[in-house]
Amino acid sequence: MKQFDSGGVGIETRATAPKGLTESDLVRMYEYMVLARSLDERMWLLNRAGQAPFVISCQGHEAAQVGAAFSLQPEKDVLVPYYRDLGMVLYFGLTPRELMLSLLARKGDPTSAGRQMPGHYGSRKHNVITGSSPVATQVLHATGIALAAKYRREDTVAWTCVGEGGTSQGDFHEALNFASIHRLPVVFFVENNGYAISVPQRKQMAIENVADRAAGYGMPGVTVDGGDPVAVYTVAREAVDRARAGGGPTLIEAKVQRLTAHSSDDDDRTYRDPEELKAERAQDPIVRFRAALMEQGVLTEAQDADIRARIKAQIDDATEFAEQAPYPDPAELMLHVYGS
Amino acid sequence: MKQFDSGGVGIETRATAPKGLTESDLVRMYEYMVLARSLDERMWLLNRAGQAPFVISCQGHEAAQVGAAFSLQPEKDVLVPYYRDLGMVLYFGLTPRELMLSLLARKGDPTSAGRQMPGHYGSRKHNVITGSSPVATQVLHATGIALAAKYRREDTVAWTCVGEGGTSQGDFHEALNFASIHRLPVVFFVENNGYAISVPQRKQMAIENVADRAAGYGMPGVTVDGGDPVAVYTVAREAVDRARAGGGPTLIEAKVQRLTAHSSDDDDRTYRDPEELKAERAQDPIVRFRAALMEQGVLTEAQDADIRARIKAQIDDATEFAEQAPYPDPAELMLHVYGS
Amino acid sequence: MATKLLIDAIRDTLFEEMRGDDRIIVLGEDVGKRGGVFRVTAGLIDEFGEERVIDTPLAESSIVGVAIGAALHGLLPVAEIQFFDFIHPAMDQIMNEAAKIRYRSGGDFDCPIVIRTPYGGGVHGALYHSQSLESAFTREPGLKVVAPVNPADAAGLLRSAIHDPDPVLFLEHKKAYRLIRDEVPENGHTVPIGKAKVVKEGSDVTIISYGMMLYESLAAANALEEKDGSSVEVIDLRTLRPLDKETILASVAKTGKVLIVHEANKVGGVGAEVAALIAEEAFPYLDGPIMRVAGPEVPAMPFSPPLEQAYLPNAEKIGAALEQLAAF
Amino acid sequence: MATKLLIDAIRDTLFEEMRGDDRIIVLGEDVGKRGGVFRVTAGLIDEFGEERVIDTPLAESSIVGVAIGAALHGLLPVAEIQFFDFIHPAMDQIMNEAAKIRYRSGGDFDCPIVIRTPYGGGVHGALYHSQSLESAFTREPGLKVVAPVNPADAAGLLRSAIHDPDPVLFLEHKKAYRLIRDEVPENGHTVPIGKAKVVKEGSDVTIISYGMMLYESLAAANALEEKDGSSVEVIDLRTLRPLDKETILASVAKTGKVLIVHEANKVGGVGAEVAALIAEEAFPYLDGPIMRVAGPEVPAMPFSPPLEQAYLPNAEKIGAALEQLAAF
Ligand SMILES: Cc1ncc(C[n+]2csc(CCOP(=O)(O)OP(=O)(O)O)c2C)c(N)n1
Ligand SMILES: Cc1ncc(C[n+]2csc(CCOP(=O)(O)OP(=O)(O)O)c2C)c(N)n1
Ligand SMILES: [Mg+2]
Ligand SMILES: [Mg+2]
Repeated sequence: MKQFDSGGVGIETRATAPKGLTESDLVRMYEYMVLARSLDERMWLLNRAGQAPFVISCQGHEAAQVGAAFSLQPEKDVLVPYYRDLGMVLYFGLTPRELMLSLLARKGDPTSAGRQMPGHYGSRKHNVITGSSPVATQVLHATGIALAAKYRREDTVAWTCVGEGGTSQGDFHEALNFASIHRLPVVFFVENNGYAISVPQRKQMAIENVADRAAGYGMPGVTVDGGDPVAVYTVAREAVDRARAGGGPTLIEAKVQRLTAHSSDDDDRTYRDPEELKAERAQDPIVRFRAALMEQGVLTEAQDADIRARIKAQIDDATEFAEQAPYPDPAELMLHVYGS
Repeated sequence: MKQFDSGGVGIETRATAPKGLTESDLVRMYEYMVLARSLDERMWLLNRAGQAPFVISCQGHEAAQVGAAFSLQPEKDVLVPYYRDLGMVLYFGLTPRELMLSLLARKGDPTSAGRQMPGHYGSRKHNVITGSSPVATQVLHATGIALAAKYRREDTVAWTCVGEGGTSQGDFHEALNFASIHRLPVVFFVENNGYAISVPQRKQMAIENVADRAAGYGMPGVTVDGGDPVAVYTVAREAVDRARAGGGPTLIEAKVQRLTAHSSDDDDRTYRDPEELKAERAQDPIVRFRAALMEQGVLTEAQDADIRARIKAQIDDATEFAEQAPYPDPAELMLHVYGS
Repeated sequence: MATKLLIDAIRDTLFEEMRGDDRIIVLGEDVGKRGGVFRVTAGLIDEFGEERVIDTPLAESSIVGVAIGAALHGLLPVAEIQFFDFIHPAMDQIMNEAAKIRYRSGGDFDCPIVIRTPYGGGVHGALYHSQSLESAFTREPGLKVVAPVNPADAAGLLRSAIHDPDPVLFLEHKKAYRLIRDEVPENGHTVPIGKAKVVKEGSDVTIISYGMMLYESLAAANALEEKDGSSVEVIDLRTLRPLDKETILASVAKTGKVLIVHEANKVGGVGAEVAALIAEEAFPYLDGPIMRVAGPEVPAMPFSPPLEQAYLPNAEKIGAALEQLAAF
Repeated sequence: MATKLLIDAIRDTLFEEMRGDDRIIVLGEDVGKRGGVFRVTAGLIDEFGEERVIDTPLAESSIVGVAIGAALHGLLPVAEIQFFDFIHPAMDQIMNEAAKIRYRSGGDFDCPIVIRTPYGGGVHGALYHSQSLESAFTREPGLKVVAPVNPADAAGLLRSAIHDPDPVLFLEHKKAYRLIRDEVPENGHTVPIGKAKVVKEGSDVTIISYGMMLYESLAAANALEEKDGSSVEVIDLRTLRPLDKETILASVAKTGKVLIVHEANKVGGVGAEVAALIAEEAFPYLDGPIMRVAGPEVPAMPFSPPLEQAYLPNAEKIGAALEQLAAF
């Protein structure tokens, strides 16, 4: 165990493997986190170079996402993500090449055929459900998926993610209520980064923890340090196990940091104190987890360098692949409006 | 104090006057309850006689409504009711004549000029806000009214009512959240009769008390016996005082009974056990309050007979008045679409 | 062939299809023991149980949103919105989700849901239980919208809708439920989505209508024919999106005169698109203005009987328009 | 007269009106310190404070619902919906509440709110940041809908909208914000709701448009005039409900030929009603079909540049339609 110092507040990042995780799983977790971060950073570079009109980031959310993803079984569970969930969709099998095709809106983009902005993940093959931009609509879809899974006597858990801002929407309320009435196998995962674009949490709700809403629906609610992938894994695993066992839904809130502006269209200097951002950066979950893994002897500098080199190569390949891909043919515009 | 026996469950109905209420207020409360009930019963008679196409009832909710109404100051507070709130709107000043005009959709109906179904109360003069049929939209209006009142430094409290069924709507969630963030002077009053038409509470939510949702918004929540007007008055008065003092919103849930079918269009025999209805009838709030008042010596048989005679005369008058009123002229159809 | 009321044709079809395919579930407010406020789903819960016939909380966005999710996971949900007037809270789920799932995923996902809902007035339903909002939906690519009023069409179109791979809004005129009775073929007959029906052939003028106004149109057509021997063709659109261009344009080519009739407000109604289509694609055949008889420009139908009557188009108003048109 | 960008004309008008009337408040997502994602409300919070410039939670139904309540209690709220695409969750509050409050109360209550929202595409906004949903609203009696694209019109119509006693949906084309610059009169000038503007007079054919397509229409008109000397009249509707019948019909009476152009999907678009109106009330003047150039029948505008381009109507497509029309 390591005490991580983030400006006075002692935050713990565990690197010991809990139920169901081996030490090599911890390293895999770390790899997914670095992959997500590195891919995201490359996307910003492409954006700043004028090649990608839009990027929306996972930076600061990686530990929460990857910790959560490890509690799921991508071959049978269903992920209903939101736009920051790069870390989760990578774990579910979307490849850097596929994601770069999506970023650059090229032909063959499996998430939307170049129709949606980047960050609108979806892939039937990978059990990742197509998403839209209006926030929080997806939580109802996850609920419906869980309803169908339960009805079909499947062993499936539906996992859905939403920002704390999205919890203000009526759909969030309706989904939790419906899921709890029917004790559905669904987990609601709130990635609370304290902002909805520029609106700070205190203007979004009069409570400190979104998870406190769970009681009002008759389901368990947990708030977890979203900078600690193992802590997130632990509560996620408990929720997933409960859902699979017929125990119904859980609301999990992971406290995370948004380390970038809201998106490449945003400039957060008008509304975010640079000091605050600095403090958030000091809690970078990747730095934290890396330090913890090293402290525990689970990861060495050499291994880390190796991982990063492999990931860099993968991302270089993906970038090149996507840059060389053609745009969709204009005639594709009219396809897939109706199925019959 | 009297222990009221309702088939085994001991329910208390107080007839001693708490803060701000005199004994004659208690009698006035009783009068409003009887007036609401009697008017409602007459409306059903007119419906069964084919004169009124639609009735929706307050029966079983009277104690909750009148108890709550007494905590308000109709000359400056604003009522944003729902369709069962006959008891509340009478207290705010809508007269039996006006309400009969509305029931029979006659010219001069002040609530809607004959345009809406009965039960869609509204009167600027009486500080009762116009309502629609879609449930729970009004809770947002009350929130907005409270926002304006606070902004204008008024001493006004907005009071809004909704059924427990309506609390499933997204608008309910959004309203409570907004009101709490801004600590607005608004009270959310849930009249929980256990049914949304035919859907029992257990199919509407996985919790027992709607008031338990308050914590998720950072506001106080209270569940009260809605069959006891004094109990309701007491918690209502506390909430209203807090709102007026700048302490923000409160969620109050009054447990009430629906003693009729959902409306005159409904037949509840398909979904409601006659035994259950019998048990509910045994808790008739008017019977309870009458017994308590008599026990306490606040009301005598003679007084009661007198009250009922006066009310009957008032309702006879209102019925006759409305029956003799003409229908609106067809040309009125095109009025009041736009104001300019 | 059995003769059935519209409501029974719909209910029977639900029973038959649910028996044949256990992917079909029904969800909505009061659809269980109450059998729906109009009793369209009466008895379903007894045969199919609470898992397939779900009384939902009072929240339309969740009814549609959950249906979408269930469809994404292999079911064929038939959602009920208790009154068309109350569909607005579900607008986002219908327009931004259901209608766009196929397109936004490049065909990777689809959304085979049916949303059934009673619409229309003339039953003292007042402003919020009488609305005809179909044109709010027919503007949306990705959605299909049907409004059969004849029992056989309703049965056939409901069957098509349930098995259609796209979201279908299925509109049921509430006044027609227990008023319109007709023969309904057995054995799972279907009516294709997207096909109008010429319910009465004629050569002088075409009336295009749907819903209860079809019957007012027929009455007006017959009255005119009796009066002056004019020959009036009457078309029941049945499907409001996609419009059956072929049938519409063929009729206009034949008669050269068009009257469109619906109960919904006139401005921006389905009739606007029908008129625009004709004005664009059949102009050379037109012998007179394209007229519309429709609801007046007030927010909805009032409660008071004289106001409700004043709102509703009827055979008389249609007849007057026909005569005006004949004068061209 | 100062020359201003559309976005500045709107912002300046908000400042001016808020200074003059403290009943005006602004509420919406990110309207405070962020000044809105497009910066339309930038600086307002500094001058007017958090009580008058309210950053709301991310919930559109509450934005409109709270605005309605505030209006019912004496304020003049200007609500912002961050993108038109995200207005659907507020549909019920807009359609069943705001638009019907006056009517349902027999005139006892009114609802003087403005709902501002950026719409339209061509900015890589993809399916959910490019929508043109105006016809979902123009069908609703009780609502007013304006879509000025010229800075002076925007300032004048915003002023009218804020002081209008009815709910007004105020549409701002997001591509025009920093593209369209023009002179804006000072001193609180207003433009009346319900009046179209003939932006270019002509005698052979009428183009009726609004929003960014107005400029494509003008370009096409000028190109045709240069090419063959045709004289094209171009009308900017500015207000989409109520339509300015007078201006529309007068122009058709003059030219006899009509092309309607908008970015929104064609079927059931605003153009359908304009066409239907003309086909009904100006038929004797028509010398050719009423044509429409509009967005294709796909759910919305895709992200990928070639697909976005393929979606958007432009001067070339408009020119082709003009030539087709000229051939009649
Ligand atoms: C219904 C809707 N309204 C507005 C927006 C615009 N918008 C996109 S993201 C966002 C903020 C989301 O905040 P949060 O849910 O906390 O997620 P975060 O971006 O912080 O991860 C907003 C307002 C939207 N996408 N959908
Ligand atoms: C948005 C909406 N959906 C459906 C309805 C139809 N409806 C009217 S009342 C009602 C039940 C309301 O139950 P509850 O809120 O508990 O109030 P109660 O009638 O029990 O007092 C329903 C479903 C409606 N009016 N509005
Ligand atoms: Mg956030
Ligand atoms: Mg109830």
